[in-house]
Amino acid sequence: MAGITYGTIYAIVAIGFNIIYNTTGIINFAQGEFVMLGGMSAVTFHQFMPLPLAILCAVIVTLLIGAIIEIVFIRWLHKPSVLRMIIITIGISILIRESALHVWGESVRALPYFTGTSVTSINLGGVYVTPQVLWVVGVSAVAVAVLTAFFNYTLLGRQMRACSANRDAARLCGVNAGNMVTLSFMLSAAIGAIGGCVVCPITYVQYDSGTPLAIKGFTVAILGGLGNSTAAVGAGMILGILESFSIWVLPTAYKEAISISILLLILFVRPSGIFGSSEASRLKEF
Amino acid sequence: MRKRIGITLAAFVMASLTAGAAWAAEPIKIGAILSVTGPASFLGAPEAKTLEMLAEELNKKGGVKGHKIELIIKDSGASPEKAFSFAKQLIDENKVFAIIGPSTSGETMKIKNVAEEGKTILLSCAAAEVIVNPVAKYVFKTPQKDSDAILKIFEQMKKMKISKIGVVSSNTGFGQAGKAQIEKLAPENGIKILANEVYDKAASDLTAEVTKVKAAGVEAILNWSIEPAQSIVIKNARQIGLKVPIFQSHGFGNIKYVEAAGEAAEGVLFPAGRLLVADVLPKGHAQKELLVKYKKDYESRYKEAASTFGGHAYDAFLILVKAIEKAGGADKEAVRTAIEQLKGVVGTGGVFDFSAADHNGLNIDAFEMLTVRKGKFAILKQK
Amino acid sequence: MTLLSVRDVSKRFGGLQAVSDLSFDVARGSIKALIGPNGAGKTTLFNLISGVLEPDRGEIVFCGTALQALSTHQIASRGLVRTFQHIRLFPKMTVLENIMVGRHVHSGAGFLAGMLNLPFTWKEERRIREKSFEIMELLGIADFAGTEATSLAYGQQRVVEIGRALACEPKLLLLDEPAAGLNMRETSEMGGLISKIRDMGVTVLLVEHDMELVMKISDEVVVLSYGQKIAEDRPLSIQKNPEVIRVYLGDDQ
Amino acid sequence: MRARYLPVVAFAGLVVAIQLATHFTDSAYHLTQLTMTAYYSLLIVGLCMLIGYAGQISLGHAGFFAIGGYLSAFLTTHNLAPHQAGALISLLSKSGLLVTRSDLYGGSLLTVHPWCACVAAAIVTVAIAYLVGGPVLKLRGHYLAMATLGFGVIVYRIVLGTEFLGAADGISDVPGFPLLPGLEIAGKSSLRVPNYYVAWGLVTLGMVLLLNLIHSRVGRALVSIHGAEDAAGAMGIPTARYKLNTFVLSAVFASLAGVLLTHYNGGIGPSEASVMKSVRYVAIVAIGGMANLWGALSMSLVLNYLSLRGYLGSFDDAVFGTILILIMLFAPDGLLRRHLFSDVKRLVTGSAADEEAP
Repeated sequence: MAGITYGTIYAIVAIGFNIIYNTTGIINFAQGEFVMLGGMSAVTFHQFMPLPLAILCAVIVTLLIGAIIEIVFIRWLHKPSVLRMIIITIGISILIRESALHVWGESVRALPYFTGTSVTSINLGGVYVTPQVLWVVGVSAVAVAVLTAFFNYTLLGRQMRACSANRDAARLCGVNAGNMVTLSFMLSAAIGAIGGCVVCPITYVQYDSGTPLAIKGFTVAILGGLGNSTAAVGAGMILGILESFSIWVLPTAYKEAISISILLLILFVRPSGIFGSSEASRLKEF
Repeated sequence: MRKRIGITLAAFVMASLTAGAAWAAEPIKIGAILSVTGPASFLGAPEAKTLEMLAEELNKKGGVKGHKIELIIKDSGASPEKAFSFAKQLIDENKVFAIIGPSTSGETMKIKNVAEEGKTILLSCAAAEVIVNPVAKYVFKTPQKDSDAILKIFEQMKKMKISKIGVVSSNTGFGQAGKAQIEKLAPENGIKILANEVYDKAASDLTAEVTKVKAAGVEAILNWSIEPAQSIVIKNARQIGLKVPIFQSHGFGNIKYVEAAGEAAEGVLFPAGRLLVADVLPKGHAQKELLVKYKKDYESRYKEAASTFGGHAYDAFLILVKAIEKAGGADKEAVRTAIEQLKGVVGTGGVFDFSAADHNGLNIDAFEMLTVRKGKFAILKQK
Repeated sequence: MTLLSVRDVSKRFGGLQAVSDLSFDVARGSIKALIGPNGAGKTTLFNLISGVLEPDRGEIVFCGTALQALSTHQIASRGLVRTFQHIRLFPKMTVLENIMVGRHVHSGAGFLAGMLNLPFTWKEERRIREKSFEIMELLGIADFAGTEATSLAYGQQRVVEIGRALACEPKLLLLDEPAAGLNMRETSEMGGLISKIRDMGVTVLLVEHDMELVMKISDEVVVLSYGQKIAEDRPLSIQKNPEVIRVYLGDDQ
Repeated sequence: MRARYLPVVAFAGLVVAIQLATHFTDSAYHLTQLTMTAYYSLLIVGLCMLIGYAGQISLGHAGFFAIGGYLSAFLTTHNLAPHQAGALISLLSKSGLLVTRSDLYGGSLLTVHPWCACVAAAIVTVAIAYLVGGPVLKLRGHYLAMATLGFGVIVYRIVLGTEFLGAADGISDVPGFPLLPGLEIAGKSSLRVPNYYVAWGLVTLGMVLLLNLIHSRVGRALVSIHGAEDAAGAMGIPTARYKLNTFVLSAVFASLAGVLLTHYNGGIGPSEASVMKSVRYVAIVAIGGMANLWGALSMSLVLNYLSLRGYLGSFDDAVFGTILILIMLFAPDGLLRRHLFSDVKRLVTGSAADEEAP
């Protein structure tokens, strides 16, 4: 069950990667920080307001931070090199993390369970599951469904896809490509924040919990084929479950090393992902 | 956080100003190397806050033997290489009288030699027993011994007729030192270890580990860790329906861990110093007055719960001041000898009785068996 | 005597048959030109010969060795060197340095020798430098030795690129549209240069669109259309070949 | 020809000048941090070679530093005395590869000789670098960055999770490194000045080697690969092998830095393998101007020194993050770029140039 919880959150981070990658070709190494920011600010808001409102505020705050990042750091760069973008987004990730440390301090925080308490559990066919896991899976499924609908059935979503397919052509058709990039940062920040809110009762959140998530999320994004978000969901589950089973064979301490080894292996053998063929990886879904 | 940096900077400025000025009584410089940030910040942050509070308080009262205390806090971020650099800096450059810290065993072990070579008193706030066993001339530590905590737990287990346990420990120095001690002491005390799991200190879900322990058919879980991950063990164990008693180490002594585990923490048993239950200690207990005062001062100043970790720094500071008083002045050798002669010093961790062979000074009585009742620490009532 | 022999080579990209069952030989000491309308497969063929691409079928034999299993740098070190249609000089390097890179296959100092700067290393370095100056003198670009190569005028960059290739002392030089982007005067100078290179004993295989240049300097011409060879002959005969005229007048010009 | 050694001489002069200055102002304690800085600089100039000249980013070099440091630390502290009866150990012992020394408390230890440990660390590093570098360097862009980062994380996780490597506490009580009779690399205050010279002497040596390399046939080939890889291949340069060799070379620099600093500090902990360290090293190379050894070296000197002195306090990582962003946004060629002068001229004449390497 832990595998599914983690798989979901990895998938969410991977989808965040994909949204930005598809519109800009940038891998945003600060993706994990959005999850942290979502969780942290939700905990803070929850001190003043009821839970649903706190989560909403947290998502909005993170979304705005996503927009600010794009406008301040990315927008005005003219065709930056890959190396430069990698370093800039890593810098942003460090900056967000350190700011969080100085704003929220070093302590571990958590939201209360949405339903029940930490000891409540539901028996699902012999397996004991905390209801929060259902929240995680449910909310994430809804988020993915809404995103898919957005990209397929709304004008804005189609414009964003047009941008990802061919930026110059889209611009000729009157699409403001710059705004689309901002929007993609906002979307991926928002989905990260939602993920952060739903998992933090289970996993807790701390100023430095974003970076490992970014690495796992990237692994999943690669596993599913960069840019392919539907595959990312499946890949997320695979990684999450593999990880939780790995500890039966190897010491827990090596758990992360295992998922990274999987990443390296895939990069070496099939950089287009296990679900993608090398030609299909050129096709971009949202 | 910002304020602390301010104070550190101020300390630097003062250091440079006072270097030339001739004051009536030279201030005593005390260095502190603490993991204020980084993976061990849950230790270092309260320690740094405690030291600042104590130094300010003491200086207001006129210092010790006419000397003001000048505190130089360095944030090592739990990096041994920084701890090494700072220890060198404090000893060679700032010429500090003594060093309090570091917060972690790993860092302490790296600078043990530096302190020995620089003939500077080191009062570590880290728990591992190797720090003072074997004894190094200038190195002391204030946290209680792991082995005493374990013996206290085994004592309790015997009372509860528990003999088959599952041990889970974190992969840090604290966790592994505890694990080694448990493995060593268990047979002597008639305890069988049926499952022995190690988890990552940064883990956030340990269902698989506790499932393994459950499968082994244990009568109790002994969870040895000082990191936040320990509350996850408790939570996950209850979630999978494992209802046996859970014993924790003295590293559980932070109310945040109870909050993190939520309801699952109810009834958890652990040995700890008495700071956590200061308010409910019987009147007239030797430590009561000091503990209540520290708790009140700390909580009103920093608006957060006091933890036993801050208490380790409190004791280090206290011991140093007592030893300076006893030695009659700031002479390193005299004070070092004075620490070894300190007896019956009441601190947050217990009553310290130092000797040339014991640089920790605490025994099994430093621990009280505690439990969690209604989300709060409480003294375990013996039936 | 045959230096390079292309035998039944085919290459397919997805649904496009870029080169099909192509065969021709290049005789030692000759200038051979490949012409054909756009999309005829000339550049693909160049990439196949220089090892950038691998043929689906067929054989490419150079000096008795099959090339298709070799990588680009191995092919180059056997004496088959190319230039690029879009000039590929090394940025942030001077003209001299660019040409010195060309001497790579004729020197041997590795990482260790380079770091230790042993006597033999700097002697070798001096020889590389001398040889490079020799080539620059030959091509009349010695004045620009210290200039950053990519800052030169286009025509001069072409010359530098050929100079860099010559520094490899190739047996066969592949020139990919050497006159592209050059004006009339430069084109005719380029023609002279290519003939001079042949006279130095270097065999030349070139792809070129400028017919005047091709007809003036080539010993033999191969005409490609849709990946297939439609003619191979002396320039004068090619000009009269009805098939070639049809291809060019009908499809291209 | 010899112009490249002029800065080396000037640099050596600076090293001496700093020592003399600390001597006469009675502030020799600065030398401790400067010595530590020197070892980090060794890693950084090696990394500069990889990033700046071969054009390959590595976000995992702290991993190589840790491999060197941990291997040497483990071999020189692990007591082999209980296994003395074993055939292998006694053979090693007889061949002089082992050394007996007494620990802090008077006990006797039988461990591997530091020199052998150092050689072993170098050999293992070369092997790992070849194994990892082979497939990793076939990747480009994001994939390359992520793969090297992944390698770093794996090393970090292994040292953090392995009991005989001390888990979170690392390895302590590492003996000094006996360089010459009477001179060892160790943190003892009495050896402060010689250690300072040894460390910076090694950096100077490293610089001379790398400068030679840059100005050699190999260096030229590397720059050409960075500039136009296809053309370099067409000139007969084995591009993949050259990139791999540079990767291994920089890994060896990192590993040796790890070995020596571990002996100087008397121990090593997992923080040396953390991703943040790797990022920090890349940041320093970037600030120095990527393909600029002197730039990287001087930035390493300044930033590592400030960090090790604790001047950056709790903002240590934040400062590095900020610098990284600012440099990449406003001066992607680094602060100390090679063509600083001409850039200033271009700024004055007002022609904006926004060129980027692909």
